[in-house]
Amino acid sequence: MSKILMKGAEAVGEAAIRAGCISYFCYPITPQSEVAEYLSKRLPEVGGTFVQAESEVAASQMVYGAAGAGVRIMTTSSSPGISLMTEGISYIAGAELPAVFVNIVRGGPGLGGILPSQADYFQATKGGGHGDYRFLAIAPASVQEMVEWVMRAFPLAEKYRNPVMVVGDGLLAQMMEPVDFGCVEPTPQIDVESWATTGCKDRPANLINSLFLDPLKLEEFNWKLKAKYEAMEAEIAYEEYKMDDCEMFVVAYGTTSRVVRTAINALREEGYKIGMFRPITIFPFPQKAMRAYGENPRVKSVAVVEMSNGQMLEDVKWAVLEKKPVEFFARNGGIVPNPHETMEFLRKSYEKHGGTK
Amino acid sequence: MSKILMKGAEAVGEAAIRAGCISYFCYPITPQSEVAEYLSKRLPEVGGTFVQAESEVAASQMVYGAAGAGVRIMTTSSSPGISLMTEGISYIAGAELPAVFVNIVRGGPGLGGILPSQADYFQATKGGGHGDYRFLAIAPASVQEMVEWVMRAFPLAEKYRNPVMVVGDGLLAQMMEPVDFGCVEPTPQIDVESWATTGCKDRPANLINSLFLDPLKLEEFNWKLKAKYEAMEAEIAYEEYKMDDCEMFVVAYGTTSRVVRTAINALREEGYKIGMFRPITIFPFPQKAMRAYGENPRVKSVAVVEMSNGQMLEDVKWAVLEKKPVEFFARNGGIVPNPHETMEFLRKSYEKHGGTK
Amino acid sequence: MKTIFSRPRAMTETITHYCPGCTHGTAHRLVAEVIDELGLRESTVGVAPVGCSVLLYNYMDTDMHQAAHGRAPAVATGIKRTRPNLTVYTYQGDGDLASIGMAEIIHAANRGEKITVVFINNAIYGMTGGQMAPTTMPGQRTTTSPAGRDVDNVGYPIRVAELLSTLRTPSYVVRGSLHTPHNIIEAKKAIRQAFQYQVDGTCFSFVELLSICPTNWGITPVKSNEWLEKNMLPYYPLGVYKTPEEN
Amino acid sequence: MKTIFSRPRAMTETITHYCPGCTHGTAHRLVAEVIDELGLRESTVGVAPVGCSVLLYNYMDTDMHQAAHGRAPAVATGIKRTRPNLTVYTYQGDGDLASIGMAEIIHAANRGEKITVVFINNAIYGMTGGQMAPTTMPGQRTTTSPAGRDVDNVGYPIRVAELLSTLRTPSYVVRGSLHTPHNIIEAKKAIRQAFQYQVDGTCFSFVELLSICPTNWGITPVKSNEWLEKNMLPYYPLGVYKTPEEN
Amino acid sequence: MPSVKIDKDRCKGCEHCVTACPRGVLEMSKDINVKGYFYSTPVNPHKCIGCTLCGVVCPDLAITVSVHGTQYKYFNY
Amino acid sequence: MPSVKIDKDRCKGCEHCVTACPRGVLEMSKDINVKGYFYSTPVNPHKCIGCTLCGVVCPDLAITVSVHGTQYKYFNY
Amino acid sequence: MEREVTFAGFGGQGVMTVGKFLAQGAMNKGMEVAWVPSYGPEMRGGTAYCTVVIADEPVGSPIVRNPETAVVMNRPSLDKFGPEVKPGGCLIINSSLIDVTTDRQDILVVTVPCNQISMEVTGTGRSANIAALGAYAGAVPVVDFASIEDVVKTKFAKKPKVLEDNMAILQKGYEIGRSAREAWDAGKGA
Amino acid sequence: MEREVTFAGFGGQGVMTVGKFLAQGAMNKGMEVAWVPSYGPEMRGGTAYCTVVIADEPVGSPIVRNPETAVVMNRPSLDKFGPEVKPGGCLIINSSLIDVTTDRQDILVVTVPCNQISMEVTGTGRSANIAALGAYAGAVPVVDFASIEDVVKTKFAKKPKVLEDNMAILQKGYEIGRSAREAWDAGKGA
Ligand SMILES: Cc1ncc(C[n+]2csc(CCOP(=O)(O)OP(=O)(O)O)c2C)c(N)n1
Ligand SMILES: Cc1ncc(C[n+]2csc(CCOP(=O)(O)OP(=O)(O)O)c2C)c(N)n1
Ligand code: SF4
Ligand code: SF4
Ligand code: SF4
Ligand code: SF4
Ligand code: SF4
Ligand code: SF4
Ligand SMILES: [Mg+2]
Ligand SMILES: [Mg+2]
Repeated sequence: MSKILMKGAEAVGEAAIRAGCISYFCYPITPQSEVAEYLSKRLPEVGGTFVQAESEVAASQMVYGAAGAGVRIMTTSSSPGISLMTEGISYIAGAELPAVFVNIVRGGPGLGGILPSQADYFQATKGGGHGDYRFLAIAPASVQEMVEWVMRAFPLAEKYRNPVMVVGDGLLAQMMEPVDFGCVEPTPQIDVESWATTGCKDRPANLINSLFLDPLKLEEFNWKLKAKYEAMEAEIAYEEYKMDDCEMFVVAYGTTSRVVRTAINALREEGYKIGMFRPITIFPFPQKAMRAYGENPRVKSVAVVEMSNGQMLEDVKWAVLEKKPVEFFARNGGIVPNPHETMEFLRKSYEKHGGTK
Repeated sequence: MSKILMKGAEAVGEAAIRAGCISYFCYPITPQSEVAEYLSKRLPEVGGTFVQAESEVAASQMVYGAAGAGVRIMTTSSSPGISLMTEGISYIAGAELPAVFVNIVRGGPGLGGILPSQADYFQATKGGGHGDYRFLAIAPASVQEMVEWVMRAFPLAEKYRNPVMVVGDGLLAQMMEPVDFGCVEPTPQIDVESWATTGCKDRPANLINSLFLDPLKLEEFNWKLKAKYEAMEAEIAYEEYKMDDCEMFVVAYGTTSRVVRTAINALREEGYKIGMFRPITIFPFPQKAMRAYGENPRVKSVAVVEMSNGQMLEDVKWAVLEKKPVEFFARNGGIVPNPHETMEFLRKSYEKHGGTK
Repeated sequence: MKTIFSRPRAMTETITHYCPGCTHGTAHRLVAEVIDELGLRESTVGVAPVGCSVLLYNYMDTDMHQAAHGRAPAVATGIKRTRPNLTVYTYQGDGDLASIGMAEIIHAANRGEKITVVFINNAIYGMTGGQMAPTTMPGQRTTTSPAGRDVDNVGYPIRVAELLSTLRTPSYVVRGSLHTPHNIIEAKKAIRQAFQYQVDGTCFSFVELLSICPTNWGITPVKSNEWLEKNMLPYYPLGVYKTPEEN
Repeated sequence: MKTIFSRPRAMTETITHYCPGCTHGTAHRLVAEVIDELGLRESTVGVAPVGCSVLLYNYMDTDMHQAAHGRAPAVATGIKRTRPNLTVYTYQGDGDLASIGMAEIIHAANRGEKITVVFINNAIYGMTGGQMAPTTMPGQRTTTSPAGRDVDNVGYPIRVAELLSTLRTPSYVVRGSLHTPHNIIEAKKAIRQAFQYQVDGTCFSFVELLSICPTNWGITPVKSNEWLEKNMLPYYPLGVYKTPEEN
Repeated sequence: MPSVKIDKDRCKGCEHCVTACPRGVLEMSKDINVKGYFYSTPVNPHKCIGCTLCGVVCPDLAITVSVHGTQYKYFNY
Repeated sequence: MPSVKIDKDRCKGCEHCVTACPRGVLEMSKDINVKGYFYSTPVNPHKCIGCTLCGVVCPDLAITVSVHGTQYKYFNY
Repeated sequence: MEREVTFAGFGGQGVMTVGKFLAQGAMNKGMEVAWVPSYGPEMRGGTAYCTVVIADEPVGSPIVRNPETAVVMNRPSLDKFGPEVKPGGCLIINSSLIDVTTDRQDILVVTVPCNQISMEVTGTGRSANIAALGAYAGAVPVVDFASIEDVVKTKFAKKPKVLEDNMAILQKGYEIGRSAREAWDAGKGA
Repeated sequence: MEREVTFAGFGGQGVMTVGKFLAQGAMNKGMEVAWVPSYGPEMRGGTAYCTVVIADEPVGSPIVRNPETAVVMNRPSLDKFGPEVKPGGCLIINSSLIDVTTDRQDILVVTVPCNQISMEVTGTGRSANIAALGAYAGAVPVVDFASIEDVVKTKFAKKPKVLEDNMAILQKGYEIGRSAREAWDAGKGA
């Protein structure tokens, strides 16, 4: 397969189509309106459905309807828009429907800014909306990975009959990189006839619903959900980068992991034994694997680099049970840390905790 | 002060008035519409403002406007309604405005049910909306405490210029208990002239805003917020119940803490040395104090009782660094655990980890 | 013996949870009868709102989708756009449709979604215990307008049929009532016409039905019919407000 | 030397971020002039939307409140209801007001909030780069209607002034335009009347202003004026749609 | 000959049918049904003309109308 | 006598004023200003009748109109 | 000390109200109380019930699986709550609407023709709930009867006729309850 | 190997486009690339820029504080990016619109009258960006010039006249860049 140079946002749109999702509901918001712009042109070409909704609230409910009708469906938005979708996402989880959400995170809170950020980590990993629901939250780090994970998100959503969220940021959505759409095999859609609203011909009527009048039934349903969310641990994905001999490891995901990688490469030349543990699924969080590294006596310290006030930081602290000091470096509000300042931070942290060279 | 027998939801309304909040915007939702019903009658009597908004989205934005105008303001809702307010709450936090939110949590996800639940713990403590914001989240356990914390919530919101959320559930809102409104002294409102939209007579114009064009400014603002949220640790509140000699302690908040208290009382008579650590502020979480108990060699195990799939459980595990086994018991979907089953769970957990009698 | 009136096929036998006399049940039956008559039971998806009729799905023997409060038109859009061969209708109360769901109903109508909306206007929030709705009558007492709806403070009731009929996009907009046999018969005709337009792919169709809520109005069902006639009818005139042919 | 035309007091000196010729600047000035003329600068709160005019607060020398996308009328309600002595207005684009904010504008109007709404209809989402708005003209190309707005698929443009004027609650609803000096002069009169109604405590007031977006329309400012006249004016007739006296 | 049948345990006693019947066929019983409602019952069954208006107004699907022989259709419904 | 003044660095070169002026007073300069725009400039200042229409259409507060002596008011604005 | 009573019936029978009266009476006597309603979907047309917990220290769990007493005003309530009464407890049955009883021997069963009592005094069954409250006060003397009487007096202070009727109904219920309790205690004593 | 170039100018000068052309050219030669635009509020009326990172292994951080090369098309861009060029790097200045230069001695400075070149060929300044791209390709030969030519050919394949003009402009820029590089290298060699 030959590579195409493509903007992240457009690649997300194309990836959905390649994955067999030819329906898309959205509301424009920077820095990802290009997904909508791209699909408004492309979907009619493939006989698909493009609707610009009146709001993110409505877009999420259109997704709810389409997911209930058993078609592959995606919406994309950015931080404030995702907040408006939280009720809808809770309903979709509560009705056990597959749907793909993409959040291109921007600086917050409130109107904030439109530049890259990772400040929606809590929202993506702890729910955002009401009730006991969770979803696979996946954080790619390049346009290529974004394509791959969007394509994988559909079968994953169907496997668990649950929303899946791909979490990016303005950098990943706005930059162009070469992409190869061929490297993920599209999967056929699961059979939906047993539960979707396709018309009750030759079968009993189906119902899409999240209401339970009987609290015992709702409780039972919640235990079922819990088991499902625990089963999602099978999907835990992470990358280990130069972890073999590291005396300090950095935890970073998405865009910051690229910066950390560059920094580590440079620091390795200076003799610093630093590795990177990059969560790819940020929910479920790769707690077990990370804990093992945290318990490794060779490792003297842990560092977290994030574009937020320290959200993943909490998961890391829990994961390593604070058995090693956890240092933290962040840029926020739309600023991507640059390799220089990252290196400086890493050097300091490394030396502070007695790393050898 | 003599006591009045009052329904929790109505007591919340009266508490707001006693605290000097005579403006209220809302949208009805079970199990807390009685706050609105009560205030629609009471507020006109005290010259206040009652508006039933078209939705929770609008209600939260009316709160945003009123808070910006520098008046004491409250809204109340329940789970799905709070999800619809997350964008608004993020804006209010981003504009640094004081406002009081009450969430009477019901079973979820989706439409779920209307019976008591604690499944919005994550939403209340990790944000819900987008961006790096946090707020004081307070979980009273009786109608009296609900009154007290609603009254204290206003000065706290003003102290930090930040939303404060009081988290209850259908039981606390629907039950009647004796209340004494006199036990919290109303505080005068802070001076708002320097920032509120009161008309720019004899002063430069004020601006309520959360947009930052310059990412460096937004970053600086985020650091400021971070410092503020850290300062809120001064407000950490929790109750220790029979912790002095305990070999196991139970962590429970709100309604479940009442059940646990009853269970402990009964078990103490059977010789079980069980105590309860009850977080009153669920954000900030009383991590330090709990950790100290977790490290106490006398304590052999920890138990968590929650009406959710284990949300606070995660905070507890982190708090005690899993140094002691953490047992978990929950009812969900609207069911309040009864003392019998709670006792059974506690007995088992206690014995499993070698508690002495 | 030939049965000339009985339960329509598109309904289940389940006894509804509605209060005695509540015309939600009547409206359900009319919709089901139309679905039967047009032969649509096996290709219909009903979208239930949040409101007293939230359990509509228990009573209809068709595929059903329960929506979030106010968002049924968006949910229906999601279904109809992705499965255009289905017949999709929403069934919504006045709090649901005219308050929280105002943006969704206007935009679904304006986009010309080929769906049918059955709108039950009972001038109150039934399910949550009788709070004021956008459609509550001037002076009407509700739990959140204890002194009666004060139009100087909260404005006049919203007339949704009139509002939607001003949109330029072709549609079928009609208002009927459920308080007398005659009106019920007329209402059914309107519902049938509405579904027919959808089946023909013509346009968005909207049927508002004036309805009673004896429980929250605090009077008997029979008195409720009278109250509706006296108070609601003059403010909410019945009739066809818009047809797609007009355009 | 006497100055007969210059910057109004209620505006700051800050140079706007608008594209050359964008009539947002003109509308700002008209509002500021009216505020000056009615002596309201020190008792006014402006509510800025999300849209190109999000930075309105930098240009107005009055207290300002930046609202969430589409929710300015709710924010204004919160301010006005709790501080009724202030003059509160919102300034909103067509994406903001007519798409995501549809429920809020209808309900604020219907409750009869004593606020003023200045509505800039430029038939497009300016700020986010030219996506289709509910007000986009039939056939108009935008970044999300690359083949031109297809009314069969997404419906006709929404005429907000007409829509609001059908509500029963008394209000002042008018549509003007900013594409010629004459129209600008008329627009200002309308804005003044709107504020006057608010100051008098009479009613909700709403001024729609047809406006240009040369950048996203892809033509020069002068050509944009012509395009507006030719394409928008016939569909969006100017005039007073409703006055409180009518009722 | 038309005949009206009321499923007494579905009836909620709203009296819509009693009011609707043009022939005074129906009245409310003095007994209550399983749900505790006074239910509607045909007290003058012979008067029934099979117009089905009682069924049309019944919100609870409690009414069935049947006929022997041909039946005049009173309205298009 | 009326006189029109254009703050060239506020001007964004939209030409609204040029089109609006009934007297052909204004034209676009051949130079650019600090922001890189060709700005409007009074090429026939003596023709100005002080109608202020240029100011009315200018979105950027770039125009000031002044007079010596009395000035006929062309419209209520 | 912690005593619980559940009042149950169908919506409109006023079980919530008498529960509140009892709670108020107990509170006025300086006791700790909690009144917990059933709420939820079953409200519409279905059964309604409330539980009153009376204690001498702050009420812990207000969620009671086995109340000491149940007052059942209709048949579904008897079916639901009859079996749940704590052994040694008390079950008060509105015999006007419930034509069966329980076969439980381990509790005091009081049958009270509540609607009939109300009917006799007022001509309608509307105050049946007050009769039930009276019966409870007689059979399970947790709260001073005078204190309950005071509550009723306060609540109906503005309607003298209604007050008078209700006081009479309350009294009648009370008598039935008290004599049942006395007989039971005597029986046990025997 | 990792090489970075920032193209900067005001909106409409086509700096984004030539950045893409370069990235495409590099990709076609099998190199790893990332094209990163500025986006955000400054877009409206303000300056725009993009950075292209070209490397032989996957691009790590695409956020570059000090690019190897900056191509500045207007004065504000010179002010912003001139000082940031890495020592030893290269700065390409559109002398048609920028009448000053830099005093940095540690970098190769190439002044190219981009608008003028475009004007000479097409009669408008619209293809000034192509001249700048050519100059970059000449002065900083990271990507084969032929590969860049190919991209331009593909992009304008449907408009022969435009293609022809652009190829000429590209060539002129390239010449200027190349001879500047040669002179600089010679100077260093000396
Ligand atoms: C987001 C959200 N807000 C509020 C509610 C609570 N709620 C449920 S139904 C309802 C109003 C129902 O009134 P209406 O739509 O008129 O239906 P009716 O019951 O009268 O038929 C409300 C406010 C909810 N479930 N979800
Ligand atoms: C909740 C939310 N959704 C979407 C956006 C993105 N957004 C910003 S402005 C805008 C539309 C602006 O268009 P309009 O209101 O017509 O104003 P104009 O720029 O044309 O003046 C959108 C969709 C946002 N900021 N917040
Ligand atoms: S509350 Fe009103 S709308 Fe709801 S079921 Fe009862 S009568 Fe019908
Ligand atoms: S994009 Fe359009 S609306 Fe926005 S400033 Fe430019 S011309 Fe004005
Ligand atoms: S069918 Fe007609 S006549 Fe017969 S009982 Fe019914 S309403 Fe009366
Ligand atoms: S209309 Fe139906 S429910 Fe009502 S009384 Fe008659 S049979 Fe019973
Ligand atoms: S004041 Fe009138 S005549 Fe003078 S320049 Fe301006 S528009 Fe022309
Ligand atoms: S109208 Fe104003 S900005 Fe436009 S050209 Fe004239 S002076 Fe310049
Ligand atoms: Mg209703
Ligand atoms: Mg616009």
